[in-house]
Amino acid sequence: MEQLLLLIFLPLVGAIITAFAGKSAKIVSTVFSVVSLVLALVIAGNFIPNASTQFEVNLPWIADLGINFHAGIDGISMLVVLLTNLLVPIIILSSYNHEYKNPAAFYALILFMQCGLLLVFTALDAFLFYIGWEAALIPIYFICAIWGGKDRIRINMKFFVYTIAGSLFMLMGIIYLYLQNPAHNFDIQAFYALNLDSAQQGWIFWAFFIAFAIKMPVFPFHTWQPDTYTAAPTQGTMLLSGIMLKMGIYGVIRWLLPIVPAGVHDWGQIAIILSIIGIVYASLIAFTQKDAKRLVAYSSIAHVGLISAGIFAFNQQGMQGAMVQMLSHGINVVGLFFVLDIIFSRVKTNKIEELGGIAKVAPQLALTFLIIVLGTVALPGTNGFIGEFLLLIGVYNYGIWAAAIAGLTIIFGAVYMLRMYQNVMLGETNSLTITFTDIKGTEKLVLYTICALIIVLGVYPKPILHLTEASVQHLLEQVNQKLNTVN
Amino acid sequence: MSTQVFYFVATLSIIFSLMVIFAKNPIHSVLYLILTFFTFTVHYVLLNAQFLAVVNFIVYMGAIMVLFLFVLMLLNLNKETEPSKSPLIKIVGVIAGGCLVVTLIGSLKSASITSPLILKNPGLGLVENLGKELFGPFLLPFELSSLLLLAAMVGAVLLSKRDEVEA
Amino acid sequence: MTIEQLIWLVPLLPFLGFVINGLGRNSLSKGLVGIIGSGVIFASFIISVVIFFSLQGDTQKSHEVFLFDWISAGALHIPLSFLVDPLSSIMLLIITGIGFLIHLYSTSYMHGDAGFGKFFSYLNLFVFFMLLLVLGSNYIVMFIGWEGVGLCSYLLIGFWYTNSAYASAAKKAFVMNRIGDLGFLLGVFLIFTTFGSVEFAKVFPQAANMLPGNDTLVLITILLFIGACGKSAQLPLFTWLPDAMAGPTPVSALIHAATMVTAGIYMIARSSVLFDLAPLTQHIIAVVGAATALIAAIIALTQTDIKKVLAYSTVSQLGYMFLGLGVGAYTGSFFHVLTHAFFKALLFLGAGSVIHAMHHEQDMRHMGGLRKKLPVTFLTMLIGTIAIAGLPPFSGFFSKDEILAHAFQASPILWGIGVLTAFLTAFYMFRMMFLTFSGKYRGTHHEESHLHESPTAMTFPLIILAVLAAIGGVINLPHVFGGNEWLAHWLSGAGVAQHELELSHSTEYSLMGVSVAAAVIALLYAYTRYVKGARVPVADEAPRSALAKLSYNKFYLDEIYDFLITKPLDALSKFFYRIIDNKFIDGIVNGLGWSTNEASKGIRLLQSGNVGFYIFMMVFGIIALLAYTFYYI
Amino acid sequence: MNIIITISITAFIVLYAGLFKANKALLPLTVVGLLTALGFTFCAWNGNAVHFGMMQTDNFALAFSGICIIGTLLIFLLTQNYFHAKSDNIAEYYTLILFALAGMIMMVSYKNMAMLFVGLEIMSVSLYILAGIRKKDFASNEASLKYFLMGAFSTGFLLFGITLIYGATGSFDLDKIQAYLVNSQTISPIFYPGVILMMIGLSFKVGAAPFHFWTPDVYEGAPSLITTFMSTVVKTAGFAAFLRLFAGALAPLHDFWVAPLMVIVCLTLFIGNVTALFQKNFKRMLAYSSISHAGYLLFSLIVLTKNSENNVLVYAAAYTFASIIAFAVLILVKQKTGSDSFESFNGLAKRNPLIALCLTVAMLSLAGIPLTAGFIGKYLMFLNVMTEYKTLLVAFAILNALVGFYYYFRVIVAMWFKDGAETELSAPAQYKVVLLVSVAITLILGIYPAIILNLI
Amino acid sequence: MENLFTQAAGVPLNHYIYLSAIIFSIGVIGVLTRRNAIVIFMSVELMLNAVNLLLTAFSVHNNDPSGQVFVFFIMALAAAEVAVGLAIIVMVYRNTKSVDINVLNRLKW
Repeated sequence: MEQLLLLIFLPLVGAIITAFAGKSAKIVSTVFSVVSLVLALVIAGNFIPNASTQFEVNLPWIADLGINFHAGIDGISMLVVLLTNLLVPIIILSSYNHEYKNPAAFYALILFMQCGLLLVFTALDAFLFYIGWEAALIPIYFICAIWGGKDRIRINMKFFVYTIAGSLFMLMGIIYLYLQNPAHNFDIQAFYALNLDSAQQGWIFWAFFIAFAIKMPVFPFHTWQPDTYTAAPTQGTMLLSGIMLKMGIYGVIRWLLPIVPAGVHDWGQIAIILSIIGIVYASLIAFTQKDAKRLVAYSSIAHVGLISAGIFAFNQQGMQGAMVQMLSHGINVVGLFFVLDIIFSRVKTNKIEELGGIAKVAPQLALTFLIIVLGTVALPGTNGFIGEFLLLIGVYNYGIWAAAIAGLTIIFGAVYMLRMYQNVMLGETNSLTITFTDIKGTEKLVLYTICALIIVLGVYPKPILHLTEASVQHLLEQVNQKLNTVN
Repeated sequence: MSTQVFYFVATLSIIFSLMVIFAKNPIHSVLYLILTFFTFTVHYVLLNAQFLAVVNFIVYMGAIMVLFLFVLMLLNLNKETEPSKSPLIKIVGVIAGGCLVVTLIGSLKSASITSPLILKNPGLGLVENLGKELFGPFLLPFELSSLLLLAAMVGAVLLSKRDEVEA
Repeated sequence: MTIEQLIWLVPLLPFLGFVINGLGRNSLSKGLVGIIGSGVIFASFIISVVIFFSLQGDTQKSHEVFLFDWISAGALHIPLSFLVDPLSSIMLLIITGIGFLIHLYSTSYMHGDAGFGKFFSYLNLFVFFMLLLVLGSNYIVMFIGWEGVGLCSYLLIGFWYTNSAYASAAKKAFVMNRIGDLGFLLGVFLIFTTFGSVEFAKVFPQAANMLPGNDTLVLITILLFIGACGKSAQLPLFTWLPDAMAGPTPVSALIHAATMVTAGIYMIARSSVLFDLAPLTQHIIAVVGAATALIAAIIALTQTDIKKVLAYSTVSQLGYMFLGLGVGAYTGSFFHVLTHAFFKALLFLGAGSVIHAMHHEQDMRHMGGLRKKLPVTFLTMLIGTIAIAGLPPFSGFFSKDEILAHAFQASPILWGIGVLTAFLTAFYMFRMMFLTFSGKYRGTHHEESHLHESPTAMTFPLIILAVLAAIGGVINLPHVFGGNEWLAHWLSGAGVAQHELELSHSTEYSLMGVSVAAAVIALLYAYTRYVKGARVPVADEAPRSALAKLSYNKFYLDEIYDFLITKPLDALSKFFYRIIDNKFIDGIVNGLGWSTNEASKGIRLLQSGNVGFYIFMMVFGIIALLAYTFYYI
Repeated sequence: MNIIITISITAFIVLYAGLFKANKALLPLTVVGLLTALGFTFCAWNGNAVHFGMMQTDNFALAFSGICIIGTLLIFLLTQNYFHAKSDNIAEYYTLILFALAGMIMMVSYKNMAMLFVGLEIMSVSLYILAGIRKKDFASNEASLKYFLMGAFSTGFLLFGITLIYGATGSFDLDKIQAYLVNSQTISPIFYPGVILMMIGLSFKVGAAPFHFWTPDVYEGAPSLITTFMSTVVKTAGFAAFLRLFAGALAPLHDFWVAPLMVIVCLTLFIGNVTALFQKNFKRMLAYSSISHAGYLLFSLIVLTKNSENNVLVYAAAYTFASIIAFAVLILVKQKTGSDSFESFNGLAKRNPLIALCLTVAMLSLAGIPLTAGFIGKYLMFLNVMTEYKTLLVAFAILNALVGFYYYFRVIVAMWFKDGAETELSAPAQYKVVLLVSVAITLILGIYPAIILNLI
Repeated sequence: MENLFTQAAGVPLNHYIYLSAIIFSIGVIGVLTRRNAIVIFMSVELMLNAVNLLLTAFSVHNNDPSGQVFVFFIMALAAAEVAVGLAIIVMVYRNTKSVDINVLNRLKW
């Protein structure tokens, strides 16, 4: 129990200390994030991979409103917690070649956000979940809006209002559930046990789904995303795409499926259709993007679409695939954005057409970038394959046409990713890239770590699958059981 | 007899009050207002609220209206200096007011308290009665209304005084 | 040492080679890289030979070797395990054997290249994935290899990545392969949902009990065939293969002739149980194969790039193999895979030798008369040409005729196409030979003085391959020639059962006669045209007859694809991005903001600053509320 | 009772201190007086005493009195040098503010309409004057006159309402009115318009649409400190009065007055938020935002639960402290730059990060972001309405809250993301105290609201 | 003055209500149609007086003196308001040389 509290609040402590650390904020935040990672690994080590919730904490918080500080970790949580605590140090390290003005605030906000994210991923109380949900949003808003690029103010405002719009409707849904709950509290188990009719479940489904869909984002709620990713500072983009996006996915798994199975049963079709449209649509758009960051942003929409489709397909393969893919996508997309950041920091552009020939002058960057690209296009032997493969099987079990259309992602992904790789890295150097220097120092460390993770997870994904298997299975059984009693 | 008096005075009240708002010259308005208030005093007398009648006469007609007149004179507004609003606004204003009358009366109409007003206690409006009430249950607001008057006094002085500090 | 103990070494060694060469690409000397790169493959070859022979002496023909659990989710369990049986063992030999020769060849061919270490590591990696492909005991492990070789193909085609045309060719290859891969993957999913497993050992026995023509099986096999189309360059997905010639020539020999492109045939042969039960699919395969063979052959007629001719020839031969598969000649096709591996690798390496000598000039219009300068190359290539032309007794004759015989049994039309293709094949191959080696040298004088025969490291593999191409036919010598069809027997141990040939010997003889006659006529025609007539193909811009134009421009297939697929998709992409995404969806989102803003602009005007107006509004409010009261009472 | 007496006496003392030119002593005297009053508030806790049948100091009254007194105290701390620049009659201003406070105490604890009326008028008359204290300033004049004219006008309606209720029930006493509603078989038809007219009168005081028109103009025109007072403490008191009548005495008629109230709430939310969106002036934006908050506050009347009153308390507290921060910073910025437009906030984060941080917290609280008091307030309001599943209303409120984010974040954007003058902006110590105390309260209420949830 | 009218007419209470409502509305119309701040203020006084009259009538009807006491409070208020209001008007006049409310539209939007 102490471990979990420590896990959640260590980043917060780190954030506060970092805020006053002045020039050494970079180091302080690195230390804290690494310690958090170690702590997460220790917890993962002590974690018994079964369906039970472990390290549970249940403290009264706002008793009059039935709100408790109730948190715990099961397999699914463990995975995202690991992802968060793994990516935050990587993201912080990736900022080492930047000199942000006012670094104390920058790093403090990152750690603050980490705390919010961990709250989201461990909360077993809907109110706590909501608090974490918003608490993660504020820092990223500031990170993006203070240190972002062109037109950042308008873009981030849109992002902020858009996402919070979704979450407010979710809050409405949460309140509804709370009122329906005879015990008048926000406990997740109590929510699971509710007996709502299918009309009620339908409403709750939409209230929650829109919040999650905006966060992920699922077509057609995605238009904030490319702009935001493009305008945000790279570390912000990494946080957004690497971790924050998983909040939506996690939310669906933890808060949508088990609470309103009948709603999912009735409306999940639409969710799948939207997800699949999103896959093809975003992939197609990625074809002709001129800005590499924007291209990756659209690719992210496509990938998330597949994850979402896999979840709503609602079977073991799809679910497990979503688990692996959450991790994989987090790692890969952070890698992609980091490479683009390295390029941008050297030549001040991410325009695909202006680049080229970098492989010739920076072979190590080219190699790591290639591995990351391959991971993204789901080549067997990389982490991306495990996830996409399982997801596609999951979708396939739902419907062969769904899988055939969703499967286009493996073709389209190759098209736009390789196009980008070719135009950026291959060909002859031009006046811009001729002076390009290869990666060094922390850049190397980060990229090699990412590449190692990509390959290791691709070759031996079993630990991850094992970690979540029992929880996923439990979830499926629970939902199916509930679904049977409703019908 | 008093019934007819009431209707007569009521008509006068309405006519005078209309004159108040339609008189072009503000001075005339004030004078009509005084007349209106006089008719109100008559109403109070008809209702056997003698004390109020007196107070109304003294406070309103005496003090307040004189103050109005005084200010008008002070500001030299005794001419028809007021640029009148456009006829349209006036008409709309009258219509709006008419609607208000209609709705107000409409919503009150169903009250159907048609029973004649009967003075159950003829001494009701006498000073003695009112004094008991005022210094009994209503002592607290009465005392506290001193704050109101004091605040008004301080404020009036403050506002009309010329300040040196302000540039 | 049992097979189980040895087998994992076969892929591991190339992998080690990849790792060592990859990490040491900048530090190791070229000699060492070459030795490691070739040595690991040779070691693998030796082990493969050992395995092959121990399998031959073994009563148990198939061995499954479990390594570790890879993916498991719900009912889906995918172990990383190998299957050693006659089919895979013979593939091992081809891959490691020819692979070794080509590695050896490359040590010399690529010696001058700055990316020498990288090249060898890629090549090793390719061998590793190819071995994984053939060794996998289930479709998913096969798929790892399947995609892995695609990756290596991508890397090696784009080996000289500074040339953007080459890089584009690499991308094209990868993407077209991926199109097929999606089909493959969907097929695998369907297998999983139908049979509950993706293990060969579990799928095939179940499938064998199903009725022929079962819809599911038809669908599965069609999807798998789509996969094979991509990898093995069949219509409509073959256009990547000619472009793939952008890679170094040894790559073309190894990947795009001998091994990777035959993965599709291997896969269908492996799944022959399924295909046998899906006659509809078989018809489709036969038709697609025949069409591919013919079209590619027609295109090859007018090509002037020596490697392009070989590339189209490869496509055409692959078409042959699919024709064979389609008519049930699994062994025949596989036999052709073998012989084709020999002679096409030989031809490519020979072409490489020519190109090497010509300092990377590939246009045959600038060649000619090289016979004397490159005698070994000429001789070995001639053997290869004869083999591919199907002249007895060289290997190509036997494998080709086995396919043709089966085709005739299935449909005389298919056979006719086959023979026509054989005729064209013989013609363009000899055209190539004559243009390259006979007549006068057509290049500059300066170049001529530098012409020389290639070093031993390059000629040695040529000689070995030439020998194989010449005598390789013996391994499946048909009964009509007194053979015992060893290969067919051997493969039946792996469950690959060829349809019985029910033709009389006399029919077989006459069929062979026709095809041999066709080849000879083609040879003579080519001779009169290019040796006697000393014709040289016209320049690119020169006017051509309509048919020649069609052939020369590859039936405008690239242009058609560009017009039908690439351009519309790009247009769609731009439409989605600019109109739907930016204008419509984002327009709605922004429009909400905008309209709120506009509403704000308008509504704030209510606050006119005029007390009179304020009071008006208040009075309206009051009237409304009172009216409500009026109605409420 | 003691509270009013203390405040009144403080007012007199301050007035006399002014006569003797003891300007330095004014603030300490006031603070002492208010702290004493606050002490009495604590002492009277749970006493539920009734004074002369006119005033009831139940916990509701005391809690709101407490907030009003604390708010006034903080505002007094902001007066440092504020009036000195404007007039030499500082004592009078102190006195007027204290009078207004006394009026508000009456408003939050009245048990008889007469008390409500007198309290309301003491407060209003004081405010009419305070709004106009910058005598040479046109805006101030205009604000004062507008406020006065419209205030007097609305008082007429309030009185008409009181009269009608009196006519129906024969009493001004809240208990008797409630008893009348509960006991009598038929309710006199003149009672209904009475209720509506009272609602109109009180809506005017709290600035609910369509009776809100005075708010932006007066808030903008009045001196910032007075605006602070009006938009925080005064508003809170207004709501307490509203609540005392409608959630108390008139609760049995809920079915009748909830429909017009709902219309008022929706109009208020919509007009407040949407109009605020386009403002260029921070102060005026705050005025519109105060209108929109009035809309949220009225939520508690739409569904009457046992928590309605407490919800208003929480919301009002959150709103009051956040607004005080906002106005305090506004005063500082205006003193420095002479402008209260959004542009004058540009780059504030660089000029003084502490102030910028405080203002950010305030804006987040006003916008209702979790971990600030504003969120808890909004949450309670939504929860309150959701208990009867008025989801459409909540959805409408959510849409309005979204609009709210835009304009609250504009100042955040200006402070943090835009470059402005590089001059340092220093804050006097008293301002710092006020800011930090308010921020602390805002955050504490946001993170651990349990301390205030069951106050009433 | 005692028992001036012992039976307080026989006027129905309704008519008092109507009369007050009408006078009140006339006051409102005055506020709506006039621009002179002082006249507007006078119209407001008219409204207050209408209320006073009604209160007295109810007081008599209910036989309860508290209504008339309330009138007393209203008068006190009126006095206070007049003092403050006229002071404000004078102050405004000093600055703008006008009591026209339409001049006061500096604060808007």
